[in-house]
Amino acid sequence: MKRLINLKPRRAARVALALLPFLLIAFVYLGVSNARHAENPNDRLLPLPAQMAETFAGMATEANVRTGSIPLWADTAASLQRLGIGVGISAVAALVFGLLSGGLPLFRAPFSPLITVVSLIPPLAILPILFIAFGTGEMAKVVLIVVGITPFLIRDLTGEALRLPNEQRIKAQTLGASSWQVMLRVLLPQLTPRLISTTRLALGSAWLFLIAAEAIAAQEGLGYRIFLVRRYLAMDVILPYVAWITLLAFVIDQALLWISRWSFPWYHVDEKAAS
Amino acid sequence: MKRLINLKPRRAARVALALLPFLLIAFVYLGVSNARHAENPNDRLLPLPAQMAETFAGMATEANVRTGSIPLWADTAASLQRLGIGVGISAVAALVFGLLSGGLPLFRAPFSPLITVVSLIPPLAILPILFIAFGTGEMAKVVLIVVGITPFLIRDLTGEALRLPNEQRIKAQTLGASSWQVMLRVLLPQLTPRLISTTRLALGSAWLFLIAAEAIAAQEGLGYRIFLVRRYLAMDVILPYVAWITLLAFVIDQALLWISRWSFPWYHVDEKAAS
Amino acid sequence: MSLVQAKGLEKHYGRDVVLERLNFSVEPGEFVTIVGASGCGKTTFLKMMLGTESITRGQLLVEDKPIPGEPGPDRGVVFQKYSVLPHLTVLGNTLIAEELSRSKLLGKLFGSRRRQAREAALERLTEVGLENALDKYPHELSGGMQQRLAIAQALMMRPRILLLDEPFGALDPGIRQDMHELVTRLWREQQLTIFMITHDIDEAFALGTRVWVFDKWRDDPHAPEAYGATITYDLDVERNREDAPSQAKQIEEDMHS
Amino acid sequence: MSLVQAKGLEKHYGRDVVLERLNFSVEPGEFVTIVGASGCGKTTFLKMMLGTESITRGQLLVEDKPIPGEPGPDRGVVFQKYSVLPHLTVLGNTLIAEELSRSKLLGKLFGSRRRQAREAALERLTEVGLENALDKYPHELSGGMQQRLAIAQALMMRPRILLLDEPFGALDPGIRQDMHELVTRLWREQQLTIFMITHDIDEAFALGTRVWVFDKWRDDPHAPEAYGATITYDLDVERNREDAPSQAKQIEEDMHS
Amino acid sequence: AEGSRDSFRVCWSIYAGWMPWAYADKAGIVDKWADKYDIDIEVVQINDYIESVNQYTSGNMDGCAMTNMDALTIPAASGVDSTALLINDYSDGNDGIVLKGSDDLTDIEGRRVNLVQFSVSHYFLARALDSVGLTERDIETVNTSDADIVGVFANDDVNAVAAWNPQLMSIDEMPDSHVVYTSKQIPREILDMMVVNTETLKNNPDFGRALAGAWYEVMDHIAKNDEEALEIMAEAAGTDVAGYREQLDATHLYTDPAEAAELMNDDELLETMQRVAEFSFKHGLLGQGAPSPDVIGIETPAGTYGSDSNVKLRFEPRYTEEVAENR
Ligand SMILES: Nc1ncnc2c1ncn2[C@@H]1O[C@H](COP(=O)(O)OP(=O)(O)OP(=O)(O)O)[C@@H](O)[C@H]1O
Ligand SMILES: Nc1ncnc2c1ncn2[C@@H]1O[C@H](COP(=O)(O)OP(=O)(O)OP(=O)(O)O)[C@@H](O)[C@H]1O
Ligand SMILES: [Mg+2]
Ligand SMILES: [Mg+2]
Repeated sequence: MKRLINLKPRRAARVALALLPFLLIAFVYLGVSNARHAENPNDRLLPLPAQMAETFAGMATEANVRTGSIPLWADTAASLQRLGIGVGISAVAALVFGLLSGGLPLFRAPFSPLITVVSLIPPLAILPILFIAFGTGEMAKVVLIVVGITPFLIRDLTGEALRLPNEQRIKAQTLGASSWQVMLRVLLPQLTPRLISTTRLALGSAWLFLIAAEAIAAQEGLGYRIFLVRRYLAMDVILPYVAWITLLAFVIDQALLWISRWSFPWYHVDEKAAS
Repeated sequence: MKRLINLKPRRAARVALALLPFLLIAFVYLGVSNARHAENPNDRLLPLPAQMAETFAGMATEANVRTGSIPLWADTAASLQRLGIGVGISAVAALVFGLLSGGLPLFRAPFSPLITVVSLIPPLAILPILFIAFGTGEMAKVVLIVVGITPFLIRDLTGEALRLPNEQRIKAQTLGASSWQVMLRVLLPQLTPRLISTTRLALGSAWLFLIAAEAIAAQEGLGYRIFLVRRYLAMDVILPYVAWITLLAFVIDQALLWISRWSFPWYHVDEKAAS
Repeated sequence: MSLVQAKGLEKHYGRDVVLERLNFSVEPGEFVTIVGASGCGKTTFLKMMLGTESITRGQLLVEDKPIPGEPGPDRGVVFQKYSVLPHLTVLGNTLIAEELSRSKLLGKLFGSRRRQAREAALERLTEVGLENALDKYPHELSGGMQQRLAIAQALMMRPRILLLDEPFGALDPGIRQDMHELVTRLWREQQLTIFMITHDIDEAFALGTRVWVFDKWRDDPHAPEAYGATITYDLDVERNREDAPSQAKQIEEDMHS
Repeated sequence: MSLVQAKGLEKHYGRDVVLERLNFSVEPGEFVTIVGASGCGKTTFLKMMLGTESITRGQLLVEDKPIPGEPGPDRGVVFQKYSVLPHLTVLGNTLIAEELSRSKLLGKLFGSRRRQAREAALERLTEVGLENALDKYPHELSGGMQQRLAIAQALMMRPRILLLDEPFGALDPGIRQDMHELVTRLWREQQLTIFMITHDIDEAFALGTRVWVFDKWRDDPHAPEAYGATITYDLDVERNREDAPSQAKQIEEDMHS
Repeated sequence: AEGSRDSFRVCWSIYAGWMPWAYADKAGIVDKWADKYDIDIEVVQINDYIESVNQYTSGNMDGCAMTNMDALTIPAASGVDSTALLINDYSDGNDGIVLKGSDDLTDIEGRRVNLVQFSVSHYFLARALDSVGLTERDIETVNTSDADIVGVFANDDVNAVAAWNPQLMSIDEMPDSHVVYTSKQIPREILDMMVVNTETLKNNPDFGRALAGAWYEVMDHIAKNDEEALEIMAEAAGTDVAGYREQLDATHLYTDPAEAAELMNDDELLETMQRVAEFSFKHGLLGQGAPSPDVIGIETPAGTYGSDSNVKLRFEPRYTEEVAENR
């Protein structure tokens, strides 16, 4: 018998083990939900799966009388668009500023303390200010995401740039590189995969800000819907929506990982073991 | 003249450069605020510094007639307590589960996919369930923080454990270590400083969840105050409170950094350049 | 009874054959030095001895029993890199072997037991010339000092078999000579069986009682991965030390061609 | 006019004196090899030549002008580690020198200019035996292959001065011999001036036209940091190659004592 | 004229009495009336009630749907001179106090009550306490976001809330919950209104006319029980027609402009506003430095309460009356 730390489950066993906790959770939910419904058939808090499936199917197929669109898809499209624009702007800004800050000490000196302080401001606390400054349109929601995640991305990229062995910069200079070329050909390509992996980390926060912003001012979107039906404690809508958000988040996360693995194989050398 | 990437400001210049953007922001704020007040002396949106100072001083010295406590200190104490308990629980849980997950493949197989999925669920969306499970008192606020940041911490620590060179585990085993001893003497001490640095990263989210929780149901707390006075657009309270939160966050962040540098010098070798 | 025995041992990575046709038998107390071209599979062989790399085909026996599939205190190791624990001081890195074996629960010693262990560790550290760096962390040491520490650490356990992967590559000639003497002395005193990989053929002949040369037994330019390396020379050097230099020269030329 | 000159050059780290009393003058085309105990300041000297480490006292002149305080294309370098760019393939790592000097804006070549540069890079890569690994990333190469790539990369620029920090430490004897020949040939052809650090004294004597030994000029056991290393031997080896082996032996013994 | 414009923005948030704005927007009724006066009116839905009021106060919006108390404590107290252009309805059971385990309001004593602090709910709670001889000192209040109040009430450790619809209905459905006091008991006090910037209105009377015209056209649909209109409103409120009707039952919508004008002109309105001002002053809602409840002048056709020189909230029946006359 090997030591516990050396015991590695095989592929099939790993899949089975991975499913185990989810089945367990489903099982517990079913039990509690059934118990609550036995006591109060109108219980709204933990709806039965059948009920959730029905509601969700309705939201995914029946057009809304007011807008003429199907709620689930309209909400998803709206939210994904905001998320995409917000995260996209943040990523580009972070790459540019991370590169400048990581590459040029003279830029870093004034910029880095500022961004540290900015990253510590909780965006929800300045939500009222954001809405007043940027109105209640699409802009404000995108801005909340940008304000929320960009400082984190910039700090991370700056740190990554500083962690690159100084030998690389020196090497490039001995090969004739100018400052601009060092940033373009040494720093930029190595920061890009890091940007992807940090963005994956930041996506959780991005969703959070999106939902918070949609709760306050929006007419469609996943966060809007959850907020709207929260007044009725309509968990048969909320829970499938949460599951749907989680699924979307998971797909985006994995897609980014695949893109990164495929485009930057050299970046992922060390993490093979982690899979 | 050296290349731009090689130009490093000296200490004094660095301090001056670091102050620059803050002065600039203060200057712009003053200008805009004065302009608005010239137009409408009752403007609440961008209060004059004197006005903010006065309001803030009032909140920091005058006891509330109804509760008998001084709002600023009562809010700060309540929030810091919640934050401390929440982050403390998260850190301990993350260390334990990160250690198990990073150390034991058999534990990781079912646990890691679960935590990945859990980390993608936006906690704000499942608030009603959290209320039911944990009440609406102090507990719920602490739990929201715990639910919000623990999955992130665990994922990060697991990753860190997996990134430790396998040679270390092998080495310890050739020195006679059991599984338990490998975790206790090789993984645990190396995960602890990482925990501190990841917790520093997660503190931003922790504040966010704290403020969200206090916005939903509370009787005191920094987030409570901000959301309460939001309805009067009382920026003379909100802005100093945001600055105060940022200052607290900064102090906590730096304190953790100092503790880590002091206790785990070997962990901070690579980051010297980054300062 | 021989200590280590290989019978038709092979190692493949997917379709790449790295090692094959390995057959040998090593007696207790032998000092085997291994040379061979970069990438020919020397480290892979060491990992199989450690139990961290699986065996594709054939048998690898220790005292006639299949080698355990995981590392253990009977086989000490010094790696090419990552060989000391970065979070422990020089003393801590040396003490840990004693602590792990004597304190099963905490893996840490206190009081008089610690003092005892400290004595032993100090002695070993003095032998490798680190007695003035007890409280330094590995990152404060030069590469050579780190490697010396790794050797001291591995020898604390008095393992039966010691596996060394280019342990002296980072050392300058002076210290390297000291280390040669240290290893030779401990090998004699503790009756170790040592497998040592080196790039330096002179070193291989100076230290080993037996020199192995790893090389491809057959090379097909159209399918370079189809044939693996094996032991192409197995030289007993203790009995005829005088020949050593010329043998070394011969092998060096062979490898170069 | 001598190419490189040092006058009373010193390097301190805080109160530690690492190097002092460095006085030398090197002519164009010399091949200086540097040996010395680990941690005595050889790499530090190389960094001063590169312009990445400041000069505490004294002067370091290139063509009678103070050495530039930053790296430049006139001084090529091969480090002990981190010497190739991890995000570029073998070909990319070799091409980049041409690309940086010929395309100021993008640092990238396309079309016929790229094809031309590729020719040159291929030639160099063939010389170091990497012509079959063009599209591999550094992490897919062995340590020795990475080091060969670094040499090919550094030589693409045809620098006046080439700085090498233990470039062959990770190579096995066969390939090491090839590299020796390659470097010697390029040194002759391109009339390079080379400063090479090595731990291998035989190598120092085999390659250099001039061997420097770095050592403390005075040792105070109570204040080991008070005195720095300097050039204790400065041997002209080209004119009397026959003596080399005995000189090498002499130095090896000196360093060991 | 100076300050005249041709495009305006008004906002509203989800509440039974304001859902007609959803229909007015969707069915093009606002556009129709705006076109009639050759102006442009954008109707913006904002989920969060406080945010919508803030948008108005900060000047991003020209008008906003809000209650009489919030009109006083938020824009008026911030120095934004505001006019109540329309009184849409009064709460006739839409606000309620719910206790667990008791159907007697007096049992609220000593309990911790979850509500949106300093909102009209708070005022309503104070009125309720007053009716049974209790004061706010006899209870504790916990500020709770309106969207989450249902989830909060589902928890065992919460046993008293003050809420409005639709949350109130959802809370009422839970086991062991008892609505012990509703706004039915204080009719014509909690007023839901369309408030617009006084200066904007003065310079652009057509803006007021268009809003009033559009609103009462929708009221006609409701009076006629137009199923399609109700369905759209219900959907926007996140419920179905039946659920929305239930909410409407607790709302006294002024479908007849004459009736609304009558309330505006009534003495009773002045009294109500005085009570609201006194409550607000007691809770510090008129500004930190407010010396007395009457610092802010409230002008109604029946007279002015408080400072004549600092009138910041006005009730203007003219536009409602115009609609009534044109019928
Ligand atoms: N995990 C792996 N998967 C696939 N191939 C591998 C793996 N590990 C090693 N190899 C291959 O096996 C061969 C032997 O590698 P090994 O590290 O044993 O060489 P070595 O003789 O120790 O070389 P060096 O002298 O450079 O240390 C190499 O060709 C290498 O590419
Ligand atoms: N940044 C630094 N700060 C302080 N001391 C330093 C620094 N860099 C190097 N040193 C010290 O300077 C001395 C010379 O270091 P250097 O790296 O030049 O040695 P070396 O001769 O190249 O050694 P090796 O042969 O091991 O590579 C060492 O004692 C080292 O501890
Ligand atoms: Mg190897
Ligand atoms: Mg060196």
